[in-house]
Amino acid sequence: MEVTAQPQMPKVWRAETKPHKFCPGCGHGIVLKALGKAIDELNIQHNTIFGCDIGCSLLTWDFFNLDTIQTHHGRTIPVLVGIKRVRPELVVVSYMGDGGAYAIGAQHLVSSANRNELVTVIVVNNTQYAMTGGQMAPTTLPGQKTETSPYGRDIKLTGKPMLGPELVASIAPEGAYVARGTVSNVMQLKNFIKKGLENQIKGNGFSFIEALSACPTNWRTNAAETWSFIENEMSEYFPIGELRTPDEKKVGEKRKVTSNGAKH
Amino acid sequence: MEVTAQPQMPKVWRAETKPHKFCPGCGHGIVLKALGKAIDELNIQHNTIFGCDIGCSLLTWDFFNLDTIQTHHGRTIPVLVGIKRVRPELVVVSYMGDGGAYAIGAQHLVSSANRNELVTVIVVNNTQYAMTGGQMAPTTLPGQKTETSPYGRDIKLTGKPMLGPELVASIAPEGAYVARGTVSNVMQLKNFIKKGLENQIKGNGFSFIEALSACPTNWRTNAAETWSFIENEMSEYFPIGELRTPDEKKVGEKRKVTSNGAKH
Amino acid sequence: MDIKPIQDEKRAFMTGNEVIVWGALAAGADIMYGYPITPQNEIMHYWTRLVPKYKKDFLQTEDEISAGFTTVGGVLAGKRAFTATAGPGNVLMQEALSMAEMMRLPTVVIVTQRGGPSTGTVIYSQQEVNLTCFGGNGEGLRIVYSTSSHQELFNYTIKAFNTAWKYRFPTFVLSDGYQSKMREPVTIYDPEEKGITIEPTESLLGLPGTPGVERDPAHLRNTYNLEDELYNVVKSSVKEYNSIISKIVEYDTYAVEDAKVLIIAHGVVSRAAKAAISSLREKGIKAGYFRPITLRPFPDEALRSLVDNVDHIVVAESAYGQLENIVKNNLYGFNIPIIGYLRPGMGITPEEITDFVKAELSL
Amino acid sequence: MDIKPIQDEKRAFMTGNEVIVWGALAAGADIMYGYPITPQNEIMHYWTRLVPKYKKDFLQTEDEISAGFTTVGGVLAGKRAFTATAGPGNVLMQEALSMAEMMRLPTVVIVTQRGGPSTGTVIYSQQEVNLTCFGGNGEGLRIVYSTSSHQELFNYTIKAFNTAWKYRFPTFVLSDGYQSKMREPVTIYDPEEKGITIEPTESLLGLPGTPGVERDPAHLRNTYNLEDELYNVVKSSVKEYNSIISKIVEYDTYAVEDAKVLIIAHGVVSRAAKAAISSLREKGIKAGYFRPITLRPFPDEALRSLVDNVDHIVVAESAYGQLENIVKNNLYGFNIPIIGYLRPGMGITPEEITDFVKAELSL
Amino acid sequence: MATVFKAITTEDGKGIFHLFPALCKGCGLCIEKCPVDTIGWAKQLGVFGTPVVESGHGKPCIACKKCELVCPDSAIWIEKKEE
Amino acid sequence: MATVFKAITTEDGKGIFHLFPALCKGCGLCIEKCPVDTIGWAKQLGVFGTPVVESGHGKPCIACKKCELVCPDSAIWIEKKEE
Amino acid sequence: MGQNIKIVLAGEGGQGVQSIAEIISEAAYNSGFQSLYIPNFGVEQRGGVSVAFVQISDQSVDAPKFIIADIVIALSRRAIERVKPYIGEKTLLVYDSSVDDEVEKIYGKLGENRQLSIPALEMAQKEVHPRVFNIIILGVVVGVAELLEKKDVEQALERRLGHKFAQDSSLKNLNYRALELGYQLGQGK
Amino acid sequence: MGQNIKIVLAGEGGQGVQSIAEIISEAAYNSGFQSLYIPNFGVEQRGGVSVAFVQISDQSVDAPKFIIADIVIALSRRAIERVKPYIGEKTLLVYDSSVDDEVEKIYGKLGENRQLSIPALEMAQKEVHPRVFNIIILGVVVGVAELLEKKDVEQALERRLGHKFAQDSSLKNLNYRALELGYQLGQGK
Ligand SMILES: Cc1ncc(C[n+]2csc(CCOP(=O)(O)OP(=O)(O)O)c2C)c(N)n1
Ligand SMILES: Cc1ncc(C[n+]2csc(CCOP(=O)(O)OP(=O)(O)O)c2C)c(N)n1
Ligand code: SF4
Ligand code: SF4
Ligand code: SF4
Ligand code: SF4
Ligand code: SF4
Ligand code: SF4
Ligand SMILES: [Mg+2]
Ligand SMILES: [Mg+2]
Repeated sequence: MEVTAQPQMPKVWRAETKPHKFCPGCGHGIVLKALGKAIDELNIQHNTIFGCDIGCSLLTWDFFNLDTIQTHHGRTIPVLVGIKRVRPELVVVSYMGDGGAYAIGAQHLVSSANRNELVTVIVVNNTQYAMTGGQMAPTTLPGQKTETSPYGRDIKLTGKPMLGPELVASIAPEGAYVARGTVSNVMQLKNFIKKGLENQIKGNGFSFIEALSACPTNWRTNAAETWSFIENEMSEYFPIGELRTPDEKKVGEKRKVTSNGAKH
Repeated sequence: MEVTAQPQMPKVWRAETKPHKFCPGCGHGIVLKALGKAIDELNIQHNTIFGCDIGCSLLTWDFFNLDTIQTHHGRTIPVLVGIKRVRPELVVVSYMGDGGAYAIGAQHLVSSANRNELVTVIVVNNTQYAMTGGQMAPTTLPGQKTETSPYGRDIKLTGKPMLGPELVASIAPEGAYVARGTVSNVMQLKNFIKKGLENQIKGNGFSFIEALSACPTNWRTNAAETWSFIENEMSEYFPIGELRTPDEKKVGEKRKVTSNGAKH
Repeated sequence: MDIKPIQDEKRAFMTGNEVIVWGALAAGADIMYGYPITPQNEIMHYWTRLVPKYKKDFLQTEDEISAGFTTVGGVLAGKRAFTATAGPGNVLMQEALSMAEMMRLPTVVIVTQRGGPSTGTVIYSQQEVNLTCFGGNGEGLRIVYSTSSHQELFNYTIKAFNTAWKYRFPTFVLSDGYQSKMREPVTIYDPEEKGITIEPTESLLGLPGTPGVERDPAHLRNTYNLEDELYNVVKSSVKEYNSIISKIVEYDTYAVEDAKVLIIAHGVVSRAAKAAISSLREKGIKAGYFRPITLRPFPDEALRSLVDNVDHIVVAESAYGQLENIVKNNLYGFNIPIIGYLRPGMGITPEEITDFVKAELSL
Repeated sequence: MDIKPIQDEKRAFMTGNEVIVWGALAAGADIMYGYPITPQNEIMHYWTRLVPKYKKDFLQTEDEISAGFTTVGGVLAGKRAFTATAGPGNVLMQEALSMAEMMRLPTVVIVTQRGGPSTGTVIYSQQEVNLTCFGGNGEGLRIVYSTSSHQELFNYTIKAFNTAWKYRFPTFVLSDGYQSKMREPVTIYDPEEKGITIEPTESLLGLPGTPGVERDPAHLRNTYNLEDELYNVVKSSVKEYNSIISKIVEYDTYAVEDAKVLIIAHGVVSRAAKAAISSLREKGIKAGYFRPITLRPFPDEALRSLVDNVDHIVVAESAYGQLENIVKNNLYGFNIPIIGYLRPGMGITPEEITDFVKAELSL
Repeated sequence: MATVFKAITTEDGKGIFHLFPALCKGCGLCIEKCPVDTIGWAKQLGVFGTPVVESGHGKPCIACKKCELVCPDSAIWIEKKEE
Repeated sequence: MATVFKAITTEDGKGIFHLFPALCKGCGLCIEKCPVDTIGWAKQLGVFGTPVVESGHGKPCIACKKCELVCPDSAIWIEKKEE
Repeated sequence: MGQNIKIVLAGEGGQGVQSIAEIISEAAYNSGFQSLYIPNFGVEQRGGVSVAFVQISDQSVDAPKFIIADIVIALSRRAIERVKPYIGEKTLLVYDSSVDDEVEKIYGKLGENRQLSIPALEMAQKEVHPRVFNIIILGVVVGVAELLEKKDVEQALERRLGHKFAQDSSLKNLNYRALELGYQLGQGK
Repeated sequence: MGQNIKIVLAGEGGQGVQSIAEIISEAAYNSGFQSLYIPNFGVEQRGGVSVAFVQISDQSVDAPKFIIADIVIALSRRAIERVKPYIGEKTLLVYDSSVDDEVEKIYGKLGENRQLSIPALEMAQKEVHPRVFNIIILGVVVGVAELLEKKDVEQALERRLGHKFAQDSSLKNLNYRALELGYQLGQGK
């Protein structure tokens, strides 16, 4: 057969399962492209384990040519921590939504960051619980209408949008990598993810990347509105950039306690 | 009967259940004294609800002349949030251990802080799971020996001690109050707790006080060693002071999104 | 209640999730605490839309653990609080519900069953019977109503609040994804107009008067130091539970008088079972039908009293034997053959039951 | 395994929690994931002390949810991973175990039952039978060994790993606080010297070869889109489960040949039950004893085959009828009166059983 | 290669615009991102029965590949014309 | 007042040292905190059968109330002597 | 057909299948029938075929879903395959003429009483407006099912779209024409 | 007493009740008996009375806990009350003479074979050292129970404390003396 023009999917994408299961214009596809490119560039297809959460991320269960485990809602981090602890030669990627990471799975996020677990966590922030039909998430913007904030998110009653990377940066120890990218800047996002993977491979520490993403279905936006919401509304609230790189020192790092005045 | 010299317990302490159930020299007693004094000074015995966690804090279930609910391990915050949401006239105090707050209940801590719930959370940091016999907690110091870190906490494998107030401060919105006190400075601790209660009463926002405490039983320390561990080892790692007061502004506070480019 | 949500009797065509919301409003519910999960989501959606109008409250929590424990908080504070969940959310909620069971808190939980185990499907099943009736580390001192139609969803949502506050056991409306998502006719009404008294709530905390001064403080706990302390608490709950069974059990029967084949089903499957009776009878098979409405406590006496002349029992359920085991348990002592038409996570039609019965009984 | 933890047969006097650790070491366990809870704590304490010596791993997680899911991770990665929990921790762990049940992951969990419901007591009970056998939103496709002595704790901890990896259902050793905390003699040994082959583990993820290039990727999921997809998965698991029951069930009997009164008990209570037999026989009561060692699957055939001449069945348990219900279920069709000596959260002595039997049967 | 996609290829400016209808879901994200507005709706329907896109609707393509990059479905390949 | 505790009262320096044996668990925290080291172990046993404390072992009490403040069991009351 | 009818509608996400089902079932309810409507739903819904189940009866409706339908309406290429399980010996398959070839491929010839190809897409584009494609289909179903009075359907339509009609009266016209066109196509088949 | 004995030991946290129980049960195990030891435990342990249950038998031990004990040793005032449930018709209650009045108050006179007041606390203070109070009690139990050979107990003592004896040989002496003193007190009672 003559080789004709073919889509330039990242090599690690599994062509057999494309078109993927996401809605038209879904940001997940763009984040997964950035992740795919990063994996291609690092040449780690043979030893990467991909874990996806419940949420629209579950639709990636057969997305990659990677050994993949689709876990429970909010539980992708512990599953991958469990794997990494016994198979340190593997590169583990936890791919989750903002609801999974910042609400139901927040204890795992906080604890794995604090323990500096060698996992790379990618959180797709679409300001909603998308899979379940668009409820308010910790990341929903002030005033934003969702199915459970039908009159707009009232920050007096429900608080302000959760700043995930800022939270992680506040506790992650030396060696951690923390960044926030956006589907509006795919190459930058890819670079953040790549650094987050390298950070794990080098054994430095916890790696965390939030990606501002799009959910046109639940936002009920057309393409122009979608881009505008991400680039104007979201990016203003959620600042883009690197929050922690492994070379920085961190406050609160104190000397090792040699005598703990306890035990004998 | 002639009125003889009587112990100067805070008025809100319930004398009938004293001596309390804590070990000799337990820091809980000191924190509860600070809390008791703060309640006395604010004159809120009639409308304060006290919630205690599982952990040695459960031993307070009949400690105060306050309506008290002893909850599950890590779940005191949601129970009190549930109460406060429907009875805003009550002052609710969530009294928990470091394990309950920073490990099993971390999602509740993070989420209630983020939602700026009107609760006052007091976390007794004794660097251990005390009730269960002295296992490693998120707060255990580097090198410290516990029942599950018998050769000393290895920070390479288990991370560094969790900085709870710093975590809360990183996400709590405007109006929050965050401080760390110590049983070594009872009056300061009382003041922090009092401010945390006032902050709730004023309706400003989430209030969080960590108290560095003592667990001589599991530390296996005598009185001198106990004080030394708190004042030298712990205080060095966990800085004492106020981290957030309600008047400060906070980064990341952005304008309300008026048009979300979404819904109609 | 400032404004009565339902003034007159009203016929409507709506989804089950919407019906549940109207039921909760009719029962005077004050607040819903919840976490999104299919197929219960629209309960939250409808509820949040009506919250300002009827001066109700809503809190979206960080997970089902929190939804369970905030509900406990609302109940402790004396409010008619409820939550709704399904599948893995129901699994997580058992922690709070075991506390409610121990402390006799009148929690109301709507369960819209979905496929299991694990995340399973978001669609439908009857696989949460064990979990809802006996979940947690306890003895299952709970009250579970299994509904089969929108009318029942409405009626039993109201009843659940009343039962909970009257008897102080965790109370559940066990529904499923089909009932949640389908539309069918229903008549909603103001219960008081139908002579249904709404049980008053009661604060367990935050009572009037300064504790220790004007009254004793409420010191509520679920942890005991000695085996005997716990034993006495559990024993007295068991005793009370057993004493109210006869007041609580409900069931439905059809064509049982002369039945030789008894089909037992609960929830939405019972509709198919009931429908199968006619076609079986048309074919000369004397079939009858029994449906437990309360799965816990189970209407054992009612069932036992009508099987004497039955030759065959067929249990049909969208689960692998969860109802069948309960039936066996409650029919211990009989030896009528019981066969199960067990379809975990699958809907069941009248035709399937009819065919199954004919094939199995070689009739 | 670099160093064999147990070289020769060794008699020892130790606590049950210590025995469990030696059992896990003997079975070649690689890693324990766990969260503190009484009465399982010392399993972690002993394990962490031995970790460096035997080149094992340990991770203390942030809660039991995480302990369950990290264990799942370890198993997926092909390691002999295990965890231990109790009471409310067991409740929380059901979420991960429902995933293990769906995905057929050979997880091993040690349950040291404590008083329930809720936080209850930290001491002892047999109230986690329902939870362990049927917990989660599924059908309870699990294997549960209930032990009664330190020797069994050792033997069945080893067996649990083998059963799990051979049949790929979540496998539990159901113990209790008494067994955890008491000291009694035990003989520990290297299973291979006793001719017990240790089942090999297998990686489900992270296999050799580049996925999609040299081999198909492993795409593991627990969520299905259509009812039929799920139904087929559950059906095939059920089928496989049913087909291995006869290979798995275990039980113990004593003096059953001519027994008129059959005492059924499991776990540590069965010791008291067995002891009661002699004193009942001394008093002329022909008592016998049956003990299911596997509570799930239940040795129903064994039990059914020996009750034909029995006049009375007594179920003794430190719970309110959890075993009794299982027994009734499995004896459906018989009509021998069953009476329960039900003591939730309380220890049971031989004397109590003897007295109860005498009183109940007016003998 | 097991899976093969058919392209609709149009040339415009500096770029050869390959569009794979079996992948294009017609979301329009690419249209908005094209700096020269050359992308527009085509007659052909894509995988979801909605119109796919094509180049040639605005100024000539400058082969910046922005469209290719943002397409969530990898439905576009921009081949630079040999110069 | 329903609950009444008996005190052992000793005078020392500026303070009257009331010690409630039914509350004192003998932890020694007060001893370490006394700036004048006047607190020491007494013969009397407390609630757990361990020795309670008393003043008069060091320099005179300055009535700073530190001991009272840190006692986790509120077993000490320092009454300032009228001057 | 009798007073008891089971309908399956299937199509792509944008084709408005669920709205049609809702309107029909509500119309039936308004005219005094027992009626039950349930959509399919699952996690992979976005990309999947949308399916609606409607039952109308003069007696109570037994089970929310059913297997063999009386009428199956399949509106897209993928829907043709997807509805296979619901087609029994006597089922009438209604489909848009644009997918005649797909029907042929999958089912061969079903026989005259069992299949009905309608040029709804073309008609919508040419005679009314692509937007009201689903209303044509609605009309077809009403025509085929012969159970509901057109006026009841119109009433249900008003209830759902009335607020839009109020804003733009031409819309009302468009919808009513589409309904009528569909009705003509379906009636007597 | 026979070859089957049930012992309850109760005292304050610091009195070493659990250590005595451990040593006795291990000694019994070493001498070829079946033996079982279990402590009580609960959430309010710190301030509560510490209770140990020991069973020694030449047959297998049936249940970890029991109700009626053969011998109850109560070492503190609060322990006297706490052990009430374990005292049956034939139980021997052993207690320190310092709490004679408490025993009198709660149990009145139990009868000569049923109570044994021992001046262990005083003896420890005067004749050996307060630290070895529990070893005196250990001796008493061994003497009373008449089941174990002293040498087996000494062996168990060595296993537990041998490393301390090695550091300070006077300690060994002290312990052995305490054991002997207790044994004398208990023997034949
Ligand atoms: C324990 C549990 N609770 C709730 C759910 C239901 N659920 C499935 S997906 C989801 C929302 C996911 O939102 P997010 O993590 O933000 O991912 P998104 O869909 O937005 O990509 C929820 C709540 C579940 N599957 N399990
Ligand atoms: C779900 C659950 N998991 C575990 C436990 C066991 N548990 C009881 S207390 C406790 C430790 C408490 O430690 P911390 O919160 O630091 O309080 P402390 O005892 O140190 O004051 C644990 C793990 C429990 N009761 N429930
Ligand atoms: S619902 Fe939103 S997040 Fe989910 S696939 Fe569709 S567009 Fe993407
Ligand atoms: S164990 Fe520690 S924290 Fe608990 S009561 Fe004793 S000293 Fe206090
Ligand atoms: S971005 Fe991709 S899927 Fe979307 S319209 Fe353009 S080519 Fe099609
Ligand atoms: S390559 Fe650049 S200029 Fe060309 S079509 Fe794409 S976005 Fe437009
Ligand atoms: S009041 Fe001050 S000086 Fe006096 S005893 Fe107390 S601590 Fe010492
Ligand atoms: S601090 Fe209190 S309890 Fe401790 S020794 Fe001093 S007086 Fe006694
Ligand atoms: Mg999201
Ligand atoms: Mg602690």
